[in-house]
Amino acid sequence: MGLFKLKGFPGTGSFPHGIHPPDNKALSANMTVEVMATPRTVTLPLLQHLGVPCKQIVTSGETVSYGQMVGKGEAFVSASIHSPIAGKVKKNAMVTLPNGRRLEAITIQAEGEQTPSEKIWEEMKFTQWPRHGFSNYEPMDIVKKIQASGIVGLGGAAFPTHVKVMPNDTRAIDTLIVNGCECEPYLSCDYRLMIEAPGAIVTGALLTARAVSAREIVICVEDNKPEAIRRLQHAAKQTVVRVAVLKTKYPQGSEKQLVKAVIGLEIPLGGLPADAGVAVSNVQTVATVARSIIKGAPLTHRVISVSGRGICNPKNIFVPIGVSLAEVVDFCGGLRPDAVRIISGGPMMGFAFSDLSAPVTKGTSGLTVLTRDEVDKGAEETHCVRCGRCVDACPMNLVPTRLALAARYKNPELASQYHIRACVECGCCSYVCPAKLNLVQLIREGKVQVNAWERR
Amino acid sequence: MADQPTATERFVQGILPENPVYRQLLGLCATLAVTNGMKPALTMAVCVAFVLVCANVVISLIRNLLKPHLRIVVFTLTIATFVTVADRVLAAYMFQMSKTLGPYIPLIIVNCLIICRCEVCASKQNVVIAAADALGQSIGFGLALASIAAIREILGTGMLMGFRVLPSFWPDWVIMVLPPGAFITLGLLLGLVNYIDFKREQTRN
Amino acid sequence: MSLKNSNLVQAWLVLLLATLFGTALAGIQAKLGPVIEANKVKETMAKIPVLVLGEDLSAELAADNQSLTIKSRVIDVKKNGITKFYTVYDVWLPEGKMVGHVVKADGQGYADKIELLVGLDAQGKHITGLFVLDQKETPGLGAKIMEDAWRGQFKEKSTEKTLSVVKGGGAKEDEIDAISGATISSRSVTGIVNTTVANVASQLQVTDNPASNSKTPAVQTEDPGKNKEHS
Amino acid sequence: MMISLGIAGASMLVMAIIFSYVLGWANKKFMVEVEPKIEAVRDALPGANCGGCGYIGCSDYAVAIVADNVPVNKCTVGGEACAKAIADIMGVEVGDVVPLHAIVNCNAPLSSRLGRTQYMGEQRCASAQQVAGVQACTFGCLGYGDCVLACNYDAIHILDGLARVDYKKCIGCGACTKVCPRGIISIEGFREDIIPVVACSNKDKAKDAKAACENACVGCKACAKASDLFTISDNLSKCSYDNYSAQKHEEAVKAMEKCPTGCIHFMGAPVE
Amino acid sequence: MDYFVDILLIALSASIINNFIFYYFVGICPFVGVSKKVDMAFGMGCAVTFVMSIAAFLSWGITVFVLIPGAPVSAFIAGFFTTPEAAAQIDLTVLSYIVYIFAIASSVQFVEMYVKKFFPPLYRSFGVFLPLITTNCAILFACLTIMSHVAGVDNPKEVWDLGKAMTLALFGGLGFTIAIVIMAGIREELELCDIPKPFEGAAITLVIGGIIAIAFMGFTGVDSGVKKALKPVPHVSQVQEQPQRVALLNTKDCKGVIMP
Amino acid sequence: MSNTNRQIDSAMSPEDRPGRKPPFIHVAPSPHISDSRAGTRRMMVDVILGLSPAIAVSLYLFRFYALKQLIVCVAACLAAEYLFARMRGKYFTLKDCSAMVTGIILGLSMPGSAPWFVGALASVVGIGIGKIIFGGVGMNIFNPAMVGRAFVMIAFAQLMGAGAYENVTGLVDAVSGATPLSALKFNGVQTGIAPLFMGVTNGSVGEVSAIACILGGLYLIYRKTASWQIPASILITVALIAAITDIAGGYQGLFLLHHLFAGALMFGAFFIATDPVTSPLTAKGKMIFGVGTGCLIMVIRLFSGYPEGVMFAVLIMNAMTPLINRWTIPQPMGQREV
Repeated sequence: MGLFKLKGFPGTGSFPHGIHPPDNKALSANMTVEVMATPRTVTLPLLQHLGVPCKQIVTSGETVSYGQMVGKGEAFVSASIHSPIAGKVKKNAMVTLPNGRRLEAITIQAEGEQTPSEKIWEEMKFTQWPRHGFSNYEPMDIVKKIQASGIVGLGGAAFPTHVKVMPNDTRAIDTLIVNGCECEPYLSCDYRLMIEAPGAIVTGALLTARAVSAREIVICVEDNKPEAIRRLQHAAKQTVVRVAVLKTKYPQGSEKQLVKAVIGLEIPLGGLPADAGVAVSNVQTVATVARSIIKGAPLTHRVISVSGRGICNPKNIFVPIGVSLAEVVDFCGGLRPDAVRIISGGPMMGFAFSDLSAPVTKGTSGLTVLTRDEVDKGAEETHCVRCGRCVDACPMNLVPTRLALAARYKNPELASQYHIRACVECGCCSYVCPAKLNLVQLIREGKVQVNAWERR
Repeated sequence: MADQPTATERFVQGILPENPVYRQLLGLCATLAVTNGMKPALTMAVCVAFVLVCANVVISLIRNLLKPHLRIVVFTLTIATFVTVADRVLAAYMFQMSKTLGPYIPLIIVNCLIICRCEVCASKQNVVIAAADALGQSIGFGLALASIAAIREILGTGMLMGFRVLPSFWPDWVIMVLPPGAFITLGLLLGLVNYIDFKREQTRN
Repeated sequence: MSLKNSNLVQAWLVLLLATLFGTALAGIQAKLGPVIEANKVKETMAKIPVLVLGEDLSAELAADNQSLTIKSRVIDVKKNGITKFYTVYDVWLPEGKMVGHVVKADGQGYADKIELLVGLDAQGKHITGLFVLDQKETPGLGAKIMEDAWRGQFKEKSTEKTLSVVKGGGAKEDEIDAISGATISSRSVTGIVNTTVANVASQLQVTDNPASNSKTPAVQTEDPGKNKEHS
Repeated sequence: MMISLGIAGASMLVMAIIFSYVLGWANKKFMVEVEPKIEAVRDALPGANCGGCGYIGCSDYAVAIVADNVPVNKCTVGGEACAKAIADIMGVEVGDVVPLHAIVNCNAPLSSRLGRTQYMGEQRCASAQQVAGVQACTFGCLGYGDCVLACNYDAIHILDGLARVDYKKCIGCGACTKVCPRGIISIEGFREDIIPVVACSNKDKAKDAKAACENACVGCKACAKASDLFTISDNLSKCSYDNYSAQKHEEAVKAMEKCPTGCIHFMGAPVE
Repeated sequence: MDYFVDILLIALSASIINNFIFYYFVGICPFVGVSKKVDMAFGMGCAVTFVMSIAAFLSWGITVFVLIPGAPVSAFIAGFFTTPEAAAQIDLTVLSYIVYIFAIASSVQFVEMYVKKFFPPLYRSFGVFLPLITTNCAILFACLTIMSHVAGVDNPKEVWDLGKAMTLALFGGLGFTIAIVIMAGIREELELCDIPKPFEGAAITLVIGGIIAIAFMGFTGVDSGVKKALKPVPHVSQVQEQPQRVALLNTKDCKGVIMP
Repeated sequence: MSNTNRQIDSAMSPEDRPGRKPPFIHVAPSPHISDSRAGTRRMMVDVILGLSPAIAVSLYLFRFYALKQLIVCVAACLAAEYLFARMRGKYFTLKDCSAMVTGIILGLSMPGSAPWFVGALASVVGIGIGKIIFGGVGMNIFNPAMVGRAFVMIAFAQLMGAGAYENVTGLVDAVSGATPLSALKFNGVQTGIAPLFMGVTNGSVGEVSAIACILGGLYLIYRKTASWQIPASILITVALIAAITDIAGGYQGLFLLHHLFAGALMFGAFFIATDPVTSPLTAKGKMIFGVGTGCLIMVIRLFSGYPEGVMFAVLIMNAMTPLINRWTIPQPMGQREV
């Protein structure tokens, strides 16, 4: 591990432990981003981000235009929602998101003239994104604009971006890391974005850096994406943006691991990257930031990848947020008969779900459909033999088997002794476990137990 | 709460339902240490019985004179006296046995069984009940000791009470008469007793 | 502090019981003490006739209702600055002829201390018998040093030569066959015997006419070692 | 001989004097006040340490009774006899001891639940709760039996994918309530042998609720019209037990008959 | 030097080789009862060690000064009534059990009251174990062991002094602590195991105790080995021995070397 | 919300739709893929493969005696596992091969001359008291094979101890005569290093050849079925202590090599101590475990009455493992800076 030294950066280009799952990105990596037509209805859950739900500001029967704010994030840690289509607001519906959350959602039926999605995508792709002259922008203005555009982290966690880039006097940020690792197997949306719209990414990075007053800007890409690296390097010429090539390893895209790999610092437990003087943002997020600042467009669309052997035509699609996943699947030619598991996100950290009426949300990075062969490969579950493979795999340096058993036998005291809260639920332990234990699920359960135990 | 059990009930309780070894886990030191043969086990049981009965009776007689902070002191004083008596008598009339049992005779003093019965029963009940309780508990203790000793001696030496019971080609499991054998035998027997209980409970429902 | 609340008055029961029990125990000790002492002495003494005379002779003696005269003394041997004490029992026939000595010796065995009685003839030239008083060797292995067959090997060995332990055989004059699987125990016992003989044999003389005799009937008693498993 | 006896007795006496003096002195000097009542109450409690009273264990409850004048009737294991014994010690009146039992507020056997998908993770409710789409109803019983494992009295079982309480064994300790990740088990006082129960927890609107389960409460207010025992809130009917009595039984039966989805039941001792 | 070797051997023997629990079976009740949590077990171990030291101190003093024949105190008192020779013969060892247990019970109770009054946090953490210790065989066993090395020993050189007595107590207590902490560690682990219901609790604890006792048997003879290494016994005459044949399966490879 | 199956139906590709059932969708927690190469059974098979050189050497050297021990132990272990698992109401436990591994290790650690009932009893005790009573595979605190062997070692000291090997009137020449370690301990005889390394000395059937154990052990480490930390730290500790003794005694390195290659050290370090179930979880814990085992082995070899101490040392360290785990809870990433 130590042999690999990242040129020009304090970090080693990698982090201790971790795993190498087969990435299966070839399924969709070479598919150019397609644009999905405006859907008949969109369903916009009021909570698509981490934090407080936003407040609905339109009423049933009201007509809304493209990009109009329909939900306002009033709290600090919250994000507004904008309509991706022009249409009429219908009665609110209840939806169950793939992550299990049951929410109220604004339903909008398309009506009147629409702004075609193709236009938005072309804008992203072909605009001559500015490289210089950002000193005109006040950091606070950028932050306000980001907040007004309802931008959240598009890597999957959906943390409101304006909170992240809010200038902070106590914790100066000197590096902005733009995360283009996309370590999840199957997913390729960020890869496609980096290839097709590197300009937006570089501009977005510069703008975000301006907001947080970071001196250093690093775009991190794993070394299994040479094409993306080339394009980014080309786009970043004559700017302060640098491209760091990291070793391919899962979970390289996790914030803490990424910071460790690039800067060599560890983010304190329970802390934010800002505690290490770093801000981390996804490539798609910064591209959206660029669009929001330069073009004044809110976050209404995003690139997702639909992949896996269970889907007929794996694709990368530019979709309006709020379109139902069933439509997305239909767009990709439907499911194959041997498909058994539909996952929102990648196979390592995504959520399996069964209800395709759920909408695409800001945090949906993709849809992976696995077949029976891929899922049933493992043998039946046996008892943990304490082989310690999960310990070797855990990027957080935890003892997953102990955490899982503590949860299974309801021992929150033991679980907190073993630092259960530090777990990032990346799934490395379950992946390597020879006993096929559902370690991550148990640990998640353990966290609930620990919380209850500490409240007592 | 419920009525206090009578003397007879106390007596019967001690033998099996509240067996000091298997149910209350009392007096384990002696149980483990002297059960490598039937003879020492039975001698031990008799000594314990003697001390328990005498101590229970004496404590019961003076139960109204006890002061709380001096209670334990009086108990131990009484018990220790009778143990010394038993020890001396054994040394005088069964010298070899006394040597075999070694320090485990004086250790009867701190046998939790006795102090527990003094505390639980004798210091609250009249003499008859205390004596009956002591007798019942001693018989229960003796039975437990005998059961463990029988298994250990038979497996360990092929003999019981010095008579060969297993055929001579039996390879003696020396471990059974050594400390580990004691632990394992008692552990397994305890499991067995719990298992039988379990089954009985299940059939009752 | 009023008298009633005084600590001692409160504890009158303890004081009374303590005194009572103390006295009673002393009484019991006064009654049983001698018996116990006798038991202790008897344990050693009962072995002496067999060790010195052999089983047949001592049985004969017992049948005749005759008794040996036994006198004990302590020999201290100084070697390399360390003083070692040996209790030696000199044994005389009823008619006053010295027949031998029994030496009480101890040393480290495999598990714990081993206590031995070594019988020597009157001149201290030959070993007449060996008895293990106390041992805590492994049952089934080292504990076999107590068995007659193994102990018997020491009989008639000369004290001139140092005994050595060999495996399988033990045919030679100065060799002792090891117990299979318990070489250390065998060697410990042999070592103790060797040391004892080396230290004591030279200090034994034939003396007749015992001065003050402690007599013990040469009655064969049951082998006390039988029940001496360690617990 | 006599001297020996004397010395023995004397030395014992001296020793006893020393020790008992020191102990007596220490007893006074180091006296720490312990309320004897606490000990008495603790002895009177059954010692199951089940936590049913809401305290950490029996001794914690004993302290609370003595120190904070907490009602003496909270021990469900010991029941009335225990409450009476404690009341005697404390010199207070026993409050009304209503036997407590667990109620499962869901009545959908596996076949009635719609949108149930095969679930391949850890077979326990708390784990299944984390995964979306195990079944369409996000309120109802998951049926993996966390409550069965939690019950120390063998009083709750999973039958046909639904937790059911054995009222002969249930003592209302509340262990099942604590482990149920969906919080559908409640502990109620049973003033009668059987009481009406709205066996549904689905707070969705009628359409969504119907889509999730055949037996769901749709909040139609039919029961509320039939009896004032029932009130509707959040699209869900709720039964109030505070003024339930045998007289109200008839009303409850009527409400049960009115319910279109059949989610009102009588629970408690078997009716037959 | 020899004295320190003796002390070392006593310490080794008491703590590991002849462990109070695994070899002598004393202190089993707390071993089974208070070994559920490592912290509690450690507290119990400390309490036992502490009380054992106090008890050893008292019992050694009482034995030496009061009980054994010719002990100063009893001889002095008896001196008033009888001749000095007769006084020196007075043997009060029959009182030993009663005196020891008296001393243990009193000191335990005293310590308990003291700690309860003045160190409430300490009392909460380990004071609850103190009453249990009164009936802990390990303490009395330590006293009896000390007595057997003080009273009735033929060779005056082998009579234990206070240092040796305290060593036995301290390291006996240490051995007890080691045993109970190991067991508590294992029992915490057992919470994550699927033990058959009848074996839960005491039964499995005893079986594990048995397995550890087997393992501890591996130490048999370590004390004599150490003794041999540290304290060459001068009076054992050299035993001439024949080198033993080492079995080699292929005789031409036989290169057995006799060690110098 | 509408019926899920209907939704999936509509989402199926048009060509699949007519006459076909919609796909049956599972839900499961993340992650949804797992490493198909790893498996409990595979680990056990690896151990058997790793043991094969030692088995081969034992069969070559001891012929019938090794075969007998292996057959008796494996058969008894499987039977005991089946029986006890049945008693507990579990039926599938034979499939994971763990009982087989226990049987083979037990068989290899027996002296060739031991009668059949010794191996059988060891197997029953090992599986019963060493494993099933704790709940079966993965939950045992002690190495089952060593529990069984230690039990019979104490129970039948004469058939298992040093005596088993030096039975002069013995079966054949191959199994009579002392083992290298007992010869060293009791007679001060050192065996040559080459025969020790190649394994043409006497001893338990599987332990004699150091080279076979090293080969098998390296395979296990390569497969990551055994961690390298344990054997490495055991061997280094033993070598260090032996070296100190060596220098003190002036044996010119022979003593050190003798201790490394003689007895069950290699076998124990690679196959017994590395049992994942009974050794600590973390790398640091494994190091501590190995150092402890090494120290205990040397203490027992040098001072106690037993010539060999691997078995006892491993058992004692097994007992310590929960404590070691407790002491070596790793600091999670990010903890250190705070």
